[in-house]
Amino acid sequence: MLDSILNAAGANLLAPAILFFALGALAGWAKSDLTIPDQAAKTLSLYLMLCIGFKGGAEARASGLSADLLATGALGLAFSFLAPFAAFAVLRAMGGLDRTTAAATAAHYGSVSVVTFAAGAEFLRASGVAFSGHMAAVLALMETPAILAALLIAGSGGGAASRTHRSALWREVLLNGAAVLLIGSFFVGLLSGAAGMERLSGFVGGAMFQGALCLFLLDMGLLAARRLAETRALRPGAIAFALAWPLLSAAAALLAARALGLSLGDMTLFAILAASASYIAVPAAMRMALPKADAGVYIPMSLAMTFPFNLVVGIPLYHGVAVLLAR
Amino acid sequence: MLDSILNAAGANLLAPAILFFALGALAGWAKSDLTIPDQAAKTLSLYLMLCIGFKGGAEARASGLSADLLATGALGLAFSFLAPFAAFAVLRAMGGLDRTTAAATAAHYGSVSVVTFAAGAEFLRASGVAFSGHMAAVLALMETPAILAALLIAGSGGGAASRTHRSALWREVLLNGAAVLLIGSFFVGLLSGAAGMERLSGFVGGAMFQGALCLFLLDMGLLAARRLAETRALRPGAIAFALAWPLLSAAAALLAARALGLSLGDMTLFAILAASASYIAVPAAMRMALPKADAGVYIPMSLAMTFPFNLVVGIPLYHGVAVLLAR
Amino acid sequence: MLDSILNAAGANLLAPAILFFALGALAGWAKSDLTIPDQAAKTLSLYLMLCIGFKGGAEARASGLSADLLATGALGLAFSFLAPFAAFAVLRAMGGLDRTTAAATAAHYGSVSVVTFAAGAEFLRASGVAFSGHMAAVLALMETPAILAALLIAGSGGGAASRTHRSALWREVLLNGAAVLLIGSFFVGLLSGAAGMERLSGFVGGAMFQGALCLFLLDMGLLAARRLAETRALRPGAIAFALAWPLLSAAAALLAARALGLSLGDMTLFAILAASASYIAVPAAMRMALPKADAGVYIPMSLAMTFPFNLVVGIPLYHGVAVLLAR
Amino acid sequence: MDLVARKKLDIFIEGHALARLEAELGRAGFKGWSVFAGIEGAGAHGAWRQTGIAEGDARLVIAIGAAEAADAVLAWLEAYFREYPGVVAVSDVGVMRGDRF
Amino acid sequence: MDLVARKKLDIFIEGHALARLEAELGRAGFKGWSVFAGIEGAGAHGAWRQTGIAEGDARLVIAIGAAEAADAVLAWLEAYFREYPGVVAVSDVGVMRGDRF
Amino acid sequence: MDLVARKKLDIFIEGHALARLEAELGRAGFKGWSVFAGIEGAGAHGAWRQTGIAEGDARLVIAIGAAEAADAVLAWLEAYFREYPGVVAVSDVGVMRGDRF
Ligand SMILES: Nc1ncnc2c1ncn2[C@@H]1O[C@H](COP(=O)(O)O)[C@@H](O)[C@H]1O
Ligand SMILES: Nc1ncnc2c1ncn2[C@@H]1O[C@H](COP(=O)(O)O)[C@@H](O)[C@H]1O
Ligand SMILES: Nc1ncnc2c1ncn2[C@@H]1O[C@H](COP(=O)(O)O)[C@@H](O)[C@H]1O
Ligand code: NA
Ligand code: NA
Ligand code: NA
Repeated sequence: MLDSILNAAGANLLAPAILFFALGALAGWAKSDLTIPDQAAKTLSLYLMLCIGFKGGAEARASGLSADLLATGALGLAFSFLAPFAAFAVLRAMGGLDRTTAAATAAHYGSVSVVTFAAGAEFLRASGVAFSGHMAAVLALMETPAILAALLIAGSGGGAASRTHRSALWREVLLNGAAVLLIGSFFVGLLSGAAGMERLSGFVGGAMFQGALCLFLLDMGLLAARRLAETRALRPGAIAFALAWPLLSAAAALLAARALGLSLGDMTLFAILAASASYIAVPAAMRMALPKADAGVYIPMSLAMTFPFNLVVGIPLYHGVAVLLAR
Repeated sequence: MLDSILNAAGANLLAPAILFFALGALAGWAKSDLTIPDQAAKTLSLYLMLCIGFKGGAEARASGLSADLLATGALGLAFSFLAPFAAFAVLRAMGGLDRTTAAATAAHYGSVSVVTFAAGAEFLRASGVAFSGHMAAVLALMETPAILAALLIAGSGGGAASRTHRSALWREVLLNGAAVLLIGSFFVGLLSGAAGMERLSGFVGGAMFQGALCLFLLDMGLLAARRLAETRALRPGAIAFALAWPLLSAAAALLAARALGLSLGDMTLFAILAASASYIAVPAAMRMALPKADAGVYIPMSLAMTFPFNLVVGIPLYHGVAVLLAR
Repeated sequence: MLDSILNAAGANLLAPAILFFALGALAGWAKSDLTIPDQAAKTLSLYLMLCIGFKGGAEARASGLSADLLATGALGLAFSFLAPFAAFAVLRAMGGLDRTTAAATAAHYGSVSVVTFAAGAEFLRASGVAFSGHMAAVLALMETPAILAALLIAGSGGGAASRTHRSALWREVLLNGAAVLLIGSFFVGLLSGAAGMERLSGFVGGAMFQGALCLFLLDMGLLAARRLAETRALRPGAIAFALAWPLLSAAAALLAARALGLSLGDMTLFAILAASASYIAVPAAMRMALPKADAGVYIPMSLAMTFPFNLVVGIPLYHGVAVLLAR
Repeated sequence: MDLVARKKLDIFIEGHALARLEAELGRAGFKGWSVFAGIEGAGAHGAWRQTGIAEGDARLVIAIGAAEAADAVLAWLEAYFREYPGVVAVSDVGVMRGDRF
Repeated sequence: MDLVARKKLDIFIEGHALARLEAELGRAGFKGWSVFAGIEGAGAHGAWRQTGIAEGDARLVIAIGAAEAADAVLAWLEAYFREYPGVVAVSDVGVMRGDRF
Repeated sequence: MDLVARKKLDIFIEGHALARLEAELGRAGFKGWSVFAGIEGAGAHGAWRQTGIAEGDARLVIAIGAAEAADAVLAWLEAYFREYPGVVAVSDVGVMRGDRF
């Protein structure tokens, strides 16, 4: 058992996607001028979201939208909304972050990372572990509530946007492109079902999806290394949080998922979602909603520390624990 | 018979490409910040043209360049050149558009839409109806004559570009990128034939083409909804024209195609070409040739009304009528 | 024998990739407004490098990293470093180029062209001739030494960057994106081996790679034609060099490769590398290192003359000679 | 060539505020403006660079108009910049067809 | 630092006219210029936005040169703008190495 | 609106020198700048156009700051331009919150 977990962890390290992330990180660290054109990176991330949503919808159609989805969706919503309160309390207790920056950071950790999810799903696929299509919908549901939580936490204090500039905020929060594309593609998959999947399977899955993930992770590696280098020294507390919170959050998620009776694959994915932190939708919302929060804190934490940690250590670890729990 | 037509129309509505168009339209209407990077959208449209041209050429090579192509090509040229005169007369008769704007609008309706053609071809493929590869060449031939017609119609009146600025115009009209890529790829397909097709079939067709079409239609949906929202109220006449002209034009095309003895698939595609309106090549030419024409009229008409109408209603409808006629 | 060589040369001319290059050249020559968005072109070139590196690494893993790689790699390094001295001597002897421009031009011809290599590899694949995966590593090794040679040649004379601006130069030279991505992907392929290849084969090879090559060559054709048109008259000497040097260089490479006992496919690829000239990495380095060198000389030579010459004439020719030598 | 004196505003602002700024420009009396995308920059709120995914969405808005229109927009910007990153520079330019500004 | 006074033109123009404008700049005596792509804007001819397929191809041409060269280009632009959308703003700048402009 | 007088530099420079220029701007006392990507241009070193692969990487750096800061950067640029292509134009602008420049 332990053997097979360690084997999977080792195989994960040698998966092309992880190696391309490492390549990017190395190149970024060495200050190579390698860069992925920004529109290409944006398009890749849209493509990944479209694929994840569509495949999820088509698979949910195939296996029927069960009570499971409702239960897991509700759990995900609760996690995304409540986690920021806990994260905020911890961040403030550790000291070093002002109220607004702590609230904004907490929002990142309540929300989720699409690419961490994708890497986790590929890990499961490579390990031959099944998971439900509707986990893509859970992913989409968990994007946004954390932002609302952070707004509540920050209140109308110093850091929040004043009334006049709030009008556009709700649209940004509720209709941000990532959430719309994920949920929308899920419904497209649901509606077009097996016939749609037959037409698109070579586009949304297989080598093309894998390859796009590699290219995107190459870019993420570059970005993470550059972000880390540009960062004015982060306090040790922030670093500790970025590495310890995923463990705590995944542990809580695994227990909750176990209590709900989720399958092994779904348990793992839910833990991955809980452990992951946003670096696209939430930063955009925070620039608008909490402009006084320090992006020099939350971006390096989520992008340059938590993201690689989950990718390399977290995914196989959470799965290993899920295997033990699921017995 | 009617049953199978209605079934195909229903299936069309649930095809992923159509659903992604709807998703884009919805997101655009709700003012989501979802956007496809513009260079990605341009690249997608180049890719679609390359595929359509290449596949057409390779298939034409396989089945031999017949008299059919000559006849259909001549018919297409005639349609594209003559339709603007009719459209102009109708637009002027309905009132509300100045001479120059009416001429520019007429050019759009004489020319064709590559993506409507692609969606039509996918519809036929899904319905198991054969069509000729050389219809891609007909598509390319129909891009440009309508522009020349509009220049004749507008004459040297108030709206046309003055002599000094006309030098560059002919190049734009005759060598616009879309036409060059379509015709060029057709010849590449023709010359490289089966050997070339064997190498490229997974690139120009199959899931990859379908997926690119989905992504592009997502963008078209966003664009159409945003265009519609930005539009200063269009006169009812313009709206009526945008929805009724495709029906008239498709009807005329079906009768002509029937008279020429085209196959069922070719009849349908020819009707789709006649019914479709340009929104890439012609607007670019009009900005140069008829700068005083109001782009706030012709863009929303072709992009936000005629395009979705053909996509959702027109394609299955024209095919249904073609089936009846072909009996 | 000769027959089959001529057949392969003929087939090469009708390969889609070559035809798309011709299409681009024609469109560029006719001043069509067809353009590939620049970020798309950059992304395509990154994709091609990733594929070449990865496939090379995975194949090298499959066949074992042999002494062959060491020998061929050493030969490649030597060629890339020494060729510029010879090229410089010839260019100066022919007259017409100042010292700095001659040095910069020599660097281009010592270095290599990734896309010429890709086209050569596709040519071999289509002809059913095997070659070693590690030739991709040789390609990567040959990118950079020529730049160092040119810096030595130019010395601290008038054209070279002054001390203050040199700090950034070494990074640019040693860590240029192309070399990092090629070598990095080679190692990713090497480490992830057969398991990685199984996941990515449909992404790094097959129709998708072919299609990307077509699109990229379309752009190269456009670029070459436009470059040629924008060029102030090149001296006949420069033109002669651009067409004769590849022949000389390929001949020397074939003899050296034969002496080393390389396989037929590897001999051909090595000759192609020697004959090819850089148009991405080296120009970027020269803008920085030898700013007084005339880019209006070296860019048209490598991009608009040597590149098409190798693509259309060189590849089948070098292979033909390799076949004769290998008997 | 008779040129008319107008004010030119170079406004550096984040993308999320663009729609609101444009509405404000219209209200203030500007009859036109143009928007450009930056690729990197630095300021009181730190440095940014447009790489990879959508982190940097800095915009340069160039708006040419009458002095009064410029004043109105500057007042709006003053309040806006109290909360959000950004900078504006005002300069004097000459334009043809002054009635169009 | 001794700076020489020159004129700077900021020309907003559609992409299709770029080649002709550049030819004109050369004829008028400009020794250099730079071109940038806009992403959205508004003016007398309505608003536009560069989204999706190639609808917006607005360009900003910045050209720095002598006053006489600027005058010549302004005359050309005056005629051009009678037919086509676009705007130009002239301002005073100082440059080093004045002989290069 | 009380505006404070500052200098605005429009610097056209190749991409490879960007990092060094930015370091110089910081040293000279500029507290901010913005960078834009050009798509084509011409100058004493010939014409260029950003097409296809990465040939053109011209940048426009806009930096607003105090006159002394501008002088320091101009001195650096003078030496730099002796070796490399590029151009700088200096103009007068007014800014709000003058202490931020
Ligand atoms: N002095 C300046 N010159 C030019 N651009 C500036 C300047 N200061 C700030 N900016 C731009 O405005 C953005 C926001 O400025 P700030 O609020 O100072 O961080 C920066 O990221 C720059 O892109
Ligand atoms: N006042 C202005 N300030 C800045 N840019 C402008 C202005 N007026 C027009 N433009 C730009 O020039 C384009 C054409 O202008 P127009 O001919 O007025 O429609 C617009 O779409 C804007 O991009
Ligand atoms: N007079 C000018 N006005 C605007 N931009 C210029 C001017 N001269 C040069 N440039 C820009 O600076 C780059 C390098 O200039 P140069 O060193 O003169 O070749 C050119 O390619 C242009 O993009
Ligand atoms: Na989370
Ligand atoms: Na039509
Ligand atoms: Na070489």
